[in-house]
Amino acid sequence: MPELSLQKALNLALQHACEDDDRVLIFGEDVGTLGGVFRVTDGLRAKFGEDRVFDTPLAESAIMGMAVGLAMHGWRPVPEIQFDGFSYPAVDQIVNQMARMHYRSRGVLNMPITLRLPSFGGIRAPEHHSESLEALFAHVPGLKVVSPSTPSEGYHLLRQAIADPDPVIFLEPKPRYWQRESFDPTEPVEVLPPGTSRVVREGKHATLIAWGAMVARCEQVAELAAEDGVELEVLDLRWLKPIDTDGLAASVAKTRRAVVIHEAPLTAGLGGEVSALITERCFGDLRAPVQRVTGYDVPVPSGELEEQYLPSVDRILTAVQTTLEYRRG
Amino acid sequence: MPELSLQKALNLALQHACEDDDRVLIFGEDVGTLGGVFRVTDGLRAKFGEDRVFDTPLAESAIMGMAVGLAMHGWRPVPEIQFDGFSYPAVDQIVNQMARMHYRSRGVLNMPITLRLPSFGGIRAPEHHSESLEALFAHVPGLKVVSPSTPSEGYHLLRQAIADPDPVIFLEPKPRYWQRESFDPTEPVEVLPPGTSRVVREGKHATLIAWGAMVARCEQVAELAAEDGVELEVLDLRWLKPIDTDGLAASVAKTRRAVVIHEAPLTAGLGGEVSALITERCFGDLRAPVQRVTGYDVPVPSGELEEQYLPSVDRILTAVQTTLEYRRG
Amino acid sequence: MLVARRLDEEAIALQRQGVLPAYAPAKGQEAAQVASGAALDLNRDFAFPTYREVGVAVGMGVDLAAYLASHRNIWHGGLYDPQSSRLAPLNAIVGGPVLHAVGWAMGAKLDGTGGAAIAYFGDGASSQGDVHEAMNFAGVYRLPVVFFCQNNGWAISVPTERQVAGGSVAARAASYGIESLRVDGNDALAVFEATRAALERAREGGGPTVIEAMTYRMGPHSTSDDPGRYRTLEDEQAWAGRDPLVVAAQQLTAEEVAAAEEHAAAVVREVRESLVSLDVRPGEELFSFVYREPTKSLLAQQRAWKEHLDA
Amino acid sequence: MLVARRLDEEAIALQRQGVLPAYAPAKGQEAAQVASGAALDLNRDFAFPTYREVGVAVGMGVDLAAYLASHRNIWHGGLYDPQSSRLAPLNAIVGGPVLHAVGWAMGAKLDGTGGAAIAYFGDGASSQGDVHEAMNFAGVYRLPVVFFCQNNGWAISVPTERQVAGGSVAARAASYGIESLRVDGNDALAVFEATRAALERAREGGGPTVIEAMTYRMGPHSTSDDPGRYRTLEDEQAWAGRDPLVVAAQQLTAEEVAAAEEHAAAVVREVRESLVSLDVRPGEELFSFVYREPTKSLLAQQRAWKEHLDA
Ligand SMILES: Cc1ncc(C[n+]2csc(CCOP(=O)(O)OP(=O)(O)O)c2C)c(N)n1
Ligand SMILES: Cc1ncc(C[n+]2csc(CCOP(=O)(O)OP(=O)(O)O)c2C)c(N)n1
Ligand SMILES: [Mg+2]
Ligand SMILES: [Mg+2]
Repeated sequence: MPELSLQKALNLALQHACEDDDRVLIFGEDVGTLGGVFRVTDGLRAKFGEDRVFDTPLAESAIMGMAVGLAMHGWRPVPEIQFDGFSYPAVDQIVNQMARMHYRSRGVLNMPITLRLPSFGGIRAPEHHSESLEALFAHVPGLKVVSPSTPSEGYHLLRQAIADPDPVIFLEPKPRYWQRESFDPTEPVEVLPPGTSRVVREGKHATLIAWGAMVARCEQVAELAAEDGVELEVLDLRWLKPIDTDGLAASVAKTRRAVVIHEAPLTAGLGGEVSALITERCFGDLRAPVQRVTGYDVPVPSGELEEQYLPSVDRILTAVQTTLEYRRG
Repeated sequence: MPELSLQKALNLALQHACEDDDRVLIFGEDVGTLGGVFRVTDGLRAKFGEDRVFDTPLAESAIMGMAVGLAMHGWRPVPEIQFDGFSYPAVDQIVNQMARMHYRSRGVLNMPITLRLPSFGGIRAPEHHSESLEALFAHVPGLKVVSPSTPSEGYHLLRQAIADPDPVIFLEPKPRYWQRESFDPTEPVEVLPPGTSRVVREGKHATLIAWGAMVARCEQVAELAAEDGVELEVLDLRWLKPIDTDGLAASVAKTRRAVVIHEAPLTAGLGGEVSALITERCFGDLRAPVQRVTGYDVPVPSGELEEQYLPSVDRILTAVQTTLEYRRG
Repeated sequence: MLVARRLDEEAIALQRQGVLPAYAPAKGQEAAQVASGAALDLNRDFAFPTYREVGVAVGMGVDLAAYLASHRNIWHGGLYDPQSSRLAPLNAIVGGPVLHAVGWAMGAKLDGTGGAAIAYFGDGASSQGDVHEAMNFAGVYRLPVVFFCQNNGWAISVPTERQVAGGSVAARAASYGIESLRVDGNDALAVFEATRAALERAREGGGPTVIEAMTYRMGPHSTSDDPGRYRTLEDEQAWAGRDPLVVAAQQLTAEEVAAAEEHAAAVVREVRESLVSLDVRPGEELFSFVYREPTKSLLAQQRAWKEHLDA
Repeated sequence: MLVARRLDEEAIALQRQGVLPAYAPAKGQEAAQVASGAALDLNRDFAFPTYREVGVAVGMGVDLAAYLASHRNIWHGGLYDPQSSRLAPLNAIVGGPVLHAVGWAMGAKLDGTGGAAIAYFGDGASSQGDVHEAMNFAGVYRLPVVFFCQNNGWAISVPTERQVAGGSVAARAASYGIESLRVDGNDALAVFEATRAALERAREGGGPTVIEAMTYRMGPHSTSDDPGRYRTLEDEQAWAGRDPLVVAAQQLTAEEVAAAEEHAAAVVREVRESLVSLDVRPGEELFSFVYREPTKSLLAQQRAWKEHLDA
C-alpha cells in the first residue's frame, strides 16, 4: 500500500476527478505550469492539457466569478485561491453569486463548484497566509464547508466535494500537507453524506472537537491525558457546514463534557456555534459548560509569535482540566 | 423637545461630528448631491462643502481603501456603503487592511473610520438589500461593531463611533429609519464605553436579547407575554463587538432563561456566540439552554416571503414558552 | 421597442397602484436594450442582465410577466427559466455578473458549443473592479464575450463625468487589446447591427468586444428616486428630442406606428393580467432551492417553519 | 543600488542559514526600486510598498534591519516607523495598498499639505480590481499620486503576456485620462528622473501618473520558489546583460565602483548585525495593537495568555 502525503492525496483526488468527469476544470493562480505553490496540482496540466488545467491572471474575484459562469455553462469548476487570506477579494462572488445562483434561479442553474483553499496557520507564513475563514463561510446559506485532517480523508472528501452538486469550500490544512499515511485511494470506501464527523479516538471523560490541523494536536492532548488516566474522545468535525449535530450530541451524551478547539479568533468563531448546538441538544447531560480553546481576538501574528497565538497542547489541557473539575456554582 | 426620526437623528449626529472635528469626512455613493438613498446625509454637502462631503464612483472596495489611506493621512473618514449586501466587495479592504493597519504598524497608524451601513431586512427590498453582516464583522479582530435601535441611541452611538479611535462598523436598521422619538440631542448624556448593552424593559422570567429592528419586536413580545403574566426582560445588545458579557450575565443570573433573536441565518450567526457566552458565565444559573430565534439558513427571500423568513412575534413567543417549560431531560 | 416602452409605463402605473413595490424604469434605453437583445442567437448565445433590462427581455422574447415577477417581490431572480430563455436571472450586484459572462464564454470556447455571451452593465458599473477583471480575463483568453455598456449618463445621482475617468468606457477596451465601439444607443438599427456583428465575431473566434451604447435614462433611477435632487429639467429636455421611440417612429409610416401601438397594447394587457394574477410562491420554497438536496438541519428548520404556519 | 544588491544577497544567505524563514529577492529590480525611492521628498511624500521593496527602503533611507524584521518573522509590517520614514508598513495583499495611496493623496489634496503619494505594485497586481478602481478614482478626483508599476515580467509563474491583456500597464492610464510613461526600469537615472517629475507634477496639481518600469526579476519569486519550473535559462540570460548594476557600473570609474562596494559592505555588515540581534517581540504585543485601548474581553484573553506563560 502506498504511503501518501496529504498533498499527494489531494493531487490524486484531482487527477481521478478529472479522469472520471471531463467537465472538471482546474484553474487559479500558478496552478498550471507551476503546479501550485504547494504542488497540489502538480503534473495535472501535463496530463489533462491547457484547457482543463490553466493559470489565471492575478484576480481572485475574477477566479470565482468565472467559476460561476463556467458552472452556468455546465462545467464543474475546481478553482484554487492561493491562500486563505486572499479569498477576501472574492467574498462578493462567493457569497452574493456562487452561494445563491441555484436559489436565485429556482433550482435551474447548478453550482457544482469546489473552491480549494490552503488554510489555517502553523507554518509561520507571512501575513494573510494563515487565516481561518470557516466561520464566515459556514454562515452563508448555500455553501458547504469541509476540511480534512489526514491524507485519506483528504482524498475522499475532495472527491466527494467535487462530485457534490452544490458549492463546497474545501479548506486544506497547510501544516498537514506533508503528513503521510498508508492507504490505497483506489480502494472503494463508504461515502458518508456531507455533515458526518469522525471519531478519531474513543474516550469517556470529555470530548475534544476540532478540525484541520487541530485534530492532530487534540490527539496529542489525548495521549498525554491518557497517561493521567483521563480518556478523551477526539471528534474530527470535518464538515463545518452542515455540522454533524447528531454526532456531537452522541459523543457528548456519553462524555458529558466538551471542549471545542479552533485556530480562528474566539469571538463569533465556529466554536460558539458548536457550543450552542451541543448545549441545545445535551443541556441535561452536560456537567460543565462547553469550553472553547481558540485563537485570541487578535490578527494572526508574525511567525515568531504564532505558537503563542495558536491553541497549544497546554491550553487545551487546561480547558480539559477546567471542564473535569467544574462544579455547578 | 423635538421629535426626531432615526434617520434625522443620524443626520444630526453627522452634522455635529463635522462641526466638532474638521477632520471628519463623509463620502460614498450618492451621499453628496442626493443626500443618500435614505437621506441620512441630506444637507451636509451644502453645509460643509464638496471637500468634506463627496460622492464617489461606484466601487465599494475603493471607498474603503480610500478611507484607509485618508486615515493614514490623519483624517477621520465616515464612509457609507449604500446597502449591507454591497459591502462584500469591500470585505478585503475592511478585513485585511482597515482592521489591521493599526496592528501592522505597531500602533503608529490610527484607523478612526466609521463605516455606516444601512442594514438588516424588514423593508421588502430587492436582493442584497436586506443582509445581516454582524457575525462576519464581529469575528474580525480590530473591528468594533454597533447597531442602534432607537433615534436617541442612534444619535449618541454614531457620535461615539465617529469619536472612537478604532474602526467601527455602524449598522443602521433600515426599517427603523422613520421611527420617531422625543429627545434633545444637544443635551449631554453619560457615554458608556463600547461594549455596554441597555436594558430596554425589566423582567424576571426570561431575558430576550436582540439588536437593531429586532429590539422593537422583542418589546412587542414582552407586551404580549405580560398579558399572560410572564415578565420578560429585553436587552438591547447594541455593541456586537465588543459584546457586553457582564450585562448578559447579570440579566441571565436574574432571569435564568434566555432567548437570543437575530435576523441573520442561524448557523454561525452571532446568536451562537451570545449563547456560548451566556452558558460559559451562567451555567449554574441557567434553567434551560439558551434558545435562538433567527433567520433560517436560506438566502433572504423576496419581499413577499420576507416575513416568513424573519423572526416573528410568534416564533419568539414559542421560544419563550420552550424555555419556560423546559425540564432537564 | 414600443412594447418595452408601454410595458415600462404599465410597470410604473402598477407601482403607483401598489401592485409592484418598486421598479427600475428603462425609459429612454429601449433602443439599446431591445435591439441588442434581438441580436442574440437564442440557440447559442446567453445574456447576463442587471436589474434594469426589461427591454432586453422584450428583445429576447422572455416571458415578461415572469421577468417582472422580480419587481412584484415574488422571486429575486424572476420566475422565467434562465436556461431555456438564455437570460441569466436578474442580478442586482452592480458589476458582478459581468464576470459570469466571461466564465460562460470560456465554457463555450472550451467545448466548442460556439455561442457568445453578452454582459449588460452601466456606466456606473464600469468603475467596479469586477468589470476590469472581466475585461482583462476576456482579453488574455480572447473569449467570445460582448461587453454591452449602456452609458445612460447617470449612476443614480452621479453623472458619467464624475464616474468614468477619461470619459469613455469604450476607450478602456483598447488598453486590454479588445475591440470596441461607441454607438448611438438611441438608434435601434445601429445598436442591432453593432451587437450582431460583435456576437458573430465572437462566435467565430474573433475575441471580445466592448460596445458603449450612448443613451439616457429619461426616468428616475427607480420609482423611489427623485432626479430633481441631482439634475435639471434642461438636462432632461436636452435628451427628450432624442427619445429612441421618436427616432424610430420617423422611420415608420403612421399606419406602422398605429399597428405597433396596437400590438404593444395587446402584449401589455396580457402581461399585466398574468403579472397581477401571479400567485405568491409557497413558503416551502424558502427551503427548496438552497441546495440540490436540503441538509438535515435545513429540513429541521423547514419543519419548525411549517409548525408555525400550521399553528 | 549596490547596497540593495548586496543586502539582497545577504538576505538570501541569511535565509539559507535559517535566520530568515523566507525572503522575496529584489535582484534585477534595484534600479527601479532605489532610484524611484530616492526621488521622494521625504518631508512631504509617502510611499506604499508591497512585500518586495527592499530597494525602495534603501532609496528612502529607511532603517533596513527594521525593514527586514518582517522577513525575520518578527512583525508582519516591519519594525520601522511608517510615519517618520514615510513608508507604509509592508503589505502582502497584491493590489490592495494601491487604494491607500489614492486615499492618502486625497488627504494631501484636501488639506493642502502638498505631498504626493507613490504606490508600488507589480505587473501581476495590475489584474486586480483594486488597481483599476484606484486609477479611476485618481483620474476622477485628479489626485497627487504616482502609480509605479514594476513590470518584472512575471507574477510568480505567470508571464506578463498571459497576465496583462493588451500588454502594457502604462497604456491603461490613457483610458483613465491619466498621464503615463514606460521607462527602462534598469536605468536608474531614467527611473529617478521619471519619478521625480511625476511626483513634482502631482504636487503641483497636475494629477496622477502611471509609470511602468520595465525590468526583470532575476531571482526566484521567493526563497521557496523554483523558477526552473516555469522559465528557461535562456529567458533569464537574455536579461542578465541588462542587469541594472552592470548598466550603472558602466557610468562609473573603477574607483567609484570600489568605493560603492566598500560602502555597501559596511552597510550590509551593520544591517546584518542589527537584524540578527533583534529580539523577538514580547507576546504581550499580540494584544497591544489591536485597538488603541484593549477591550475588556481582550484584557481577559491577555490575562489567560499570561497565566499559561507563567505556568
Ligand atoms: C455592488 C453594488 N453597489 C451599489 C449598488 C446600488 N446601486 C444600484 S444601481 C446603482 C447605480 C448603477 O449605475 P449604472 O451602472 O450606471 O446603471 P444604471 O442604474 O444607470 O442603469 C447603484 C449605486 C448595487 N446595486 N450594487
Ligand atoms: C490578493 C493576493 N493574491 C495572491 C497573492 C499571492 N501572490 C503573492 S505575490 C504574487 C505575484 C505578484 O506578482 P506581481 O504583482 O507581478 O509582483 P512581483 O511578485 O512580480 O514583484 C502572488 C500571486 C497575494 N499576495 N495577494
Ligand atoms: Mg447609468
Ligand atoms: Mg511581477
